[in-house]
Amino acid sequence: MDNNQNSDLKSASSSNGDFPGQTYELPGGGIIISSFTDIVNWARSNSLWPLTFATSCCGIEMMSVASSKYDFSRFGFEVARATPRQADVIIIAGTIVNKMAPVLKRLYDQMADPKYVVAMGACAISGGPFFYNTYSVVKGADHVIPVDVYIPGCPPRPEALLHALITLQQKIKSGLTREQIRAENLQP
Amino acid sequence: MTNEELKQHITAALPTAVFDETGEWLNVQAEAGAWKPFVQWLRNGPLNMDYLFCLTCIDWSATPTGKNVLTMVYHFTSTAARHTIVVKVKLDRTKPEIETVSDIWRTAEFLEREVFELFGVQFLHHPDLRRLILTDDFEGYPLRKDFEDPVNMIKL
Amino acid sequence: MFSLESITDSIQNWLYSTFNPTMALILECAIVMLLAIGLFAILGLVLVLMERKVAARMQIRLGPNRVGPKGMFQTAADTLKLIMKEGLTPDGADKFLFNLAPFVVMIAAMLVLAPIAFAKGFQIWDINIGVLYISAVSSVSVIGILMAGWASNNKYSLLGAMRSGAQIVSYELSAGLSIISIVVLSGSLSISDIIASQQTGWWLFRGHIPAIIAFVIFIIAVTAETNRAPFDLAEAESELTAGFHTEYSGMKFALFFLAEYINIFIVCAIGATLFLGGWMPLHIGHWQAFNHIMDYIPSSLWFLGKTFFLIFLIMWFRWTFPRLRIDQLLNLEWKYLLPISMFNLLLVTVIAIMGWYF
Amino acid sequence: MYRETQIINDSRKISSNGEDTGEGELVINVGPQHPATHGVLHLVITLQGETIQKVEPHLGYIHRSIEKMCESLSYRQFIYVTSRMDYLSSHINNHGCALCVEKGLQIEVPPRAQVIRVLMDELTRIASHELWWGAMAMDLGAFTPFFYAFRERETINDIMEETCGARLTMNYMVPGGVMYDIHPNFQKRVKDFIQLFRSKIDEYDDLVTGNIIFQNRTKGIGVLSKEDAISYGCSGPVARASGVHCDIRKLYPYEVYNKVEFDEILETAGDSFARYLVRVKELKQSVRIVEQLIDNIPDGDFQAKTKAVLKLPKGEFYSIVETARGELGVYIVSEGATTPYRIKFRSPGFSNLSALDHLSRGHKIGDLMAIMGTLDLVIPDIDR
Repeated sequence: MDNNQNSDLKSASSSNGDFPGQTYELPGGGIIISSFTDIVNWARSNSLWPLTFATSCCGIEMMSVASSKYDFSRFGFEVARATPRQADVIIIAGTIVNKMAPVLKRLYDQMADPKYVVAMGACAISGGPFFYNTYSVVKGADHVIPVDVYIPGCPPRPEALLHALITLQQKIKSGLTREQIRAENLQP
Repeated sequence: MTNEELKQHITAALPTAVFDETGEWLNVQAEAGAWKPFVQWLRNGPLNMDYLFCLTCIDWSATPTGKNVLTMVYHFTSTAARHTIVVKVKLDRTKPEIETVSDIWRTAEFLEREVFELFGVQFLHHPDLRRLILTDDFEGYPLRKDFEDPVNMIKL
Repeated sequence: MFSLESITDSIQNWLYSTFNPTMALILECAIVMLLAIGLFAILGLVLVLMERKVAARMQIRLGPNRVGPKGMFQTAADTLKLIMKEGLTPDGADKFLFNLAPFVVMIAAMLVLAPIAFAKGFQIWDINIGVLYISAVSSVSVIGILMAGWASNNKYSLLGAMRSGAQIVSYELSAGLSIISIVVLSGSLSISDIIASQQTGWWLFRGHIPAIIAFVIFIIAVTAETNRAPFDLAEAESELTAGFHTEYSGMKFALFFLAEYINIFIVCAIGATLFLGGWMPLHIGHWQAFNHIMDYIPSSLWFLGKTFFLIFLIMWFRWTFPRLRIDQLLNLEWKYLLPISMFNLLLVTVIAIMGWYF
Repeated sequence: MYRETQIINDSRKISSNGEDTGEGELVINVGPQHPATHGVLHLVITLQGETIQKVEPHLGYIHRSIEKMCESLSYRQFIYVTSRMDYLSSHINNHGCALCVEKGLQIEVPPRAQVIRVLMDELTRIASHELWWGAMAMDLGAFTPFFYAFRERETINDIMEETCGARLTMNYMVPGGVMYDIHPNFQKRVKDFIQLFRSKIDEYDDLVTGNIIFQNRTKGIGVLSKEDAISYGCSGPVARASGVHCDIRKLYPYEVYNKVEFDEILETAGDSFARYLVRVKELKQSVRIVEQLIDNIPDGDFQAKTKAVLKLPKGEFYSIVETARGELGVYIVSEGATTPYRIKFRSPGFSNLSALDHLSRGHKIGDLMAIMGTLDLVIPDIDR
């Protein structure tokens, strides 16, 4: 990988380096993407199987994305697996409450690597309309599990969820999801 | 039946009942003492109140008058005769206790568990008075006015 | 008629001429194994994509069309992702059985491939008890499913495995009986003889009423045997999350996923061979000109066309019918399909003896 | 500032008292994350082989403390939290709250707003029954009806989006009327939808209702007698399937329901198929109501004049509306301040769920899915 390849990758990672939460300092340079991981990233991004996990109203918008009008099966997502073992991406559609947080954490642990998380809706980002004066709502799903893509909206439009999934695909292809950065051992 | 007839029937069964007709339906003030026979009479008596559609509790401690009062509110209606009454029972806030009605109306079983959890009202002879909604290790009764949870509750 | 026999014979002669016999035999087996695995890989990709496109067509949506031209590489991406995924083994699971189960199911699917005639003269192993071999080996896969259900130490998979055990064992009866009715008509167990006996017309048309009854029972029983809706109680999505393969992930799940589709191809191939004359072109009795035209279409196309038509039929069932309950499923087999297929067998033998078929 | 550590490290400690009890008995968790629960309902089921001995629901996995929160929201703000409670009949929930506030302040809602409100309620009811119909068929294993149901639902969503601005949680009802007037081509689009929808209902009948497997899976399953329905406090289609007269639009008609002519669907069998039939026939009734109203929407203003800050007088007010799931009661106790002193939402799903254990005893797991499908549970509506 010659140098300019690194530079635009570094610029690529710094451009959307606005990871929510703690940013990860890359020791000495960008990410080394060899051709094999390219193919694997292409495969992983094009076959993201969501877990059927919807807690409240955003779940209905997720269903309408699965239906014929917005149809995320065009991108190959429609194989929604009910067990966390075979799912790749967990779309947190709805509010996470204190009683549900350990369940969500256990589901996340049960999922096989590489796994990604999409926080859909204002409730999953920050507790949404239930931020003030609620004793039982977790104010944002990233208190429980690391999140890759956030979708604002209450509930977000189906196009917003499609846009988020495409963003997740690009992140996987460019190797910038939290999972990939933590997993790949980065040579300088 | 009009309110008048309801009032006569109820005073016949519960002489100590206090009535209040300001709201939409006839409000009946009863005590926790003679509660069970009164409720059984409501169900099997001439009023035939077979549909308990709302059972809840109000904590009056934030108001100047009701310093130590927790009121149980029961909304009854009869599907046959279509009349509705609201029965209120004042409970002492430090040790709220009342007989359960879940053996007469099966819907009360879940409603009473919810009130037990959120207000701390003890329902005597309830089949299984356990937590239904909150997490197992939740301390305090959240819907009481004096409930404080500095960790979770972000004040507006 | 254009036949692949010439190619296979020339390869065989070349092998035996250049190597000593044992070495040639080993090489031959290696070639056949490579061809079989290659067939499975391609079949897996094609059938999964076909299922998703057929499902999309019936559900008024588009189906995968973004990965590669018109979605062709979708299943390639899925398989590569599944290979690269972490294969979890739950700590409470019985490690040995847990890891063995997918391979047992896969091997059972591969074994049944041997006697099937893909084209004229293109058969791996033409044994004279082909049909008996098929029905015997096809019941091995239920052992793999029970192993998976038991080993993954999960209540859902145990329930799923028990259900699928009861289901497959009972549906093999009516499947076997409907196969026997064709064997009675054609008089021989070996696949090539059955196909040869359909020279003047397929058994479905020549055997008129009993053959049609046998065909319908065969399709129902075979849909149940491969755990496909409306009998998919083993991995009932809404009841048992994912049935017996709840705990499997990564490559092990890919094997189960692939084995299910290979099983569909295999049972449809058997159905096409027995009832629709395998690679035999459509001949109608004594219309020489018509038969001659039909012969120009290569025999492998005939075989694949019939098999994929039956596969489409089975996929059609999945997206139209709701699921049966476990006791309704077993009632259907023991109280309805079994008596009918037994009576049908009687009918077929009478017709075979009296010679009332075309 | 947050008990993060407590949550992360005790992820093992989930209140699962799922240990096996008697001999031969199997206790399984139809857990918080399950395709058939359509949300986060946690059922602990005790099984003897495949037949169910006991079903014990554990709630609270989506308890967002709405009643505590509403005590600090003003009378205009708390209405829109309710559309997050039963998100499939969000219009009707907001309508119930607006009615209660109007009853407190004795506001007279102009006739045009009344008709628009009833139109929106009935369209939401159709959309909610659509989604229920698709999800129910999917629970029983038929995947295709789900997509046909969503085709109609999307048309209604487009109509709603054009007028109210949102697809699912339309914050359109205001104490005193509706937020703004209907969109100019609202009437035309609703009429086109009615045209299209009439032919579609017959298509639904022969796709699912007429299907012999579906009938075998639902007939005689989960029978609820009339006395039990009343005693369990069931309301809406669940109670009407057992012959209980409980349609609030008929018993205590609000807005223009007394001027509209439609009939209350009643079945007597009380099993899952009866509950299914009640909802499918209700679709036709809702279409009839919309048809009668769409052509004669009276003109006039769409919102009554109300003060900026609403203060309900001291006392208690109770209003009942008929949502797609049953009877929603909004009970406001006010002390004369700008925020309510106490609010109680009588949720239909909560009482319908209490009958689940009684209904599913002795049935198989497959039947439990059929029963839960016909109860049409929306879990945030149960947990509040």
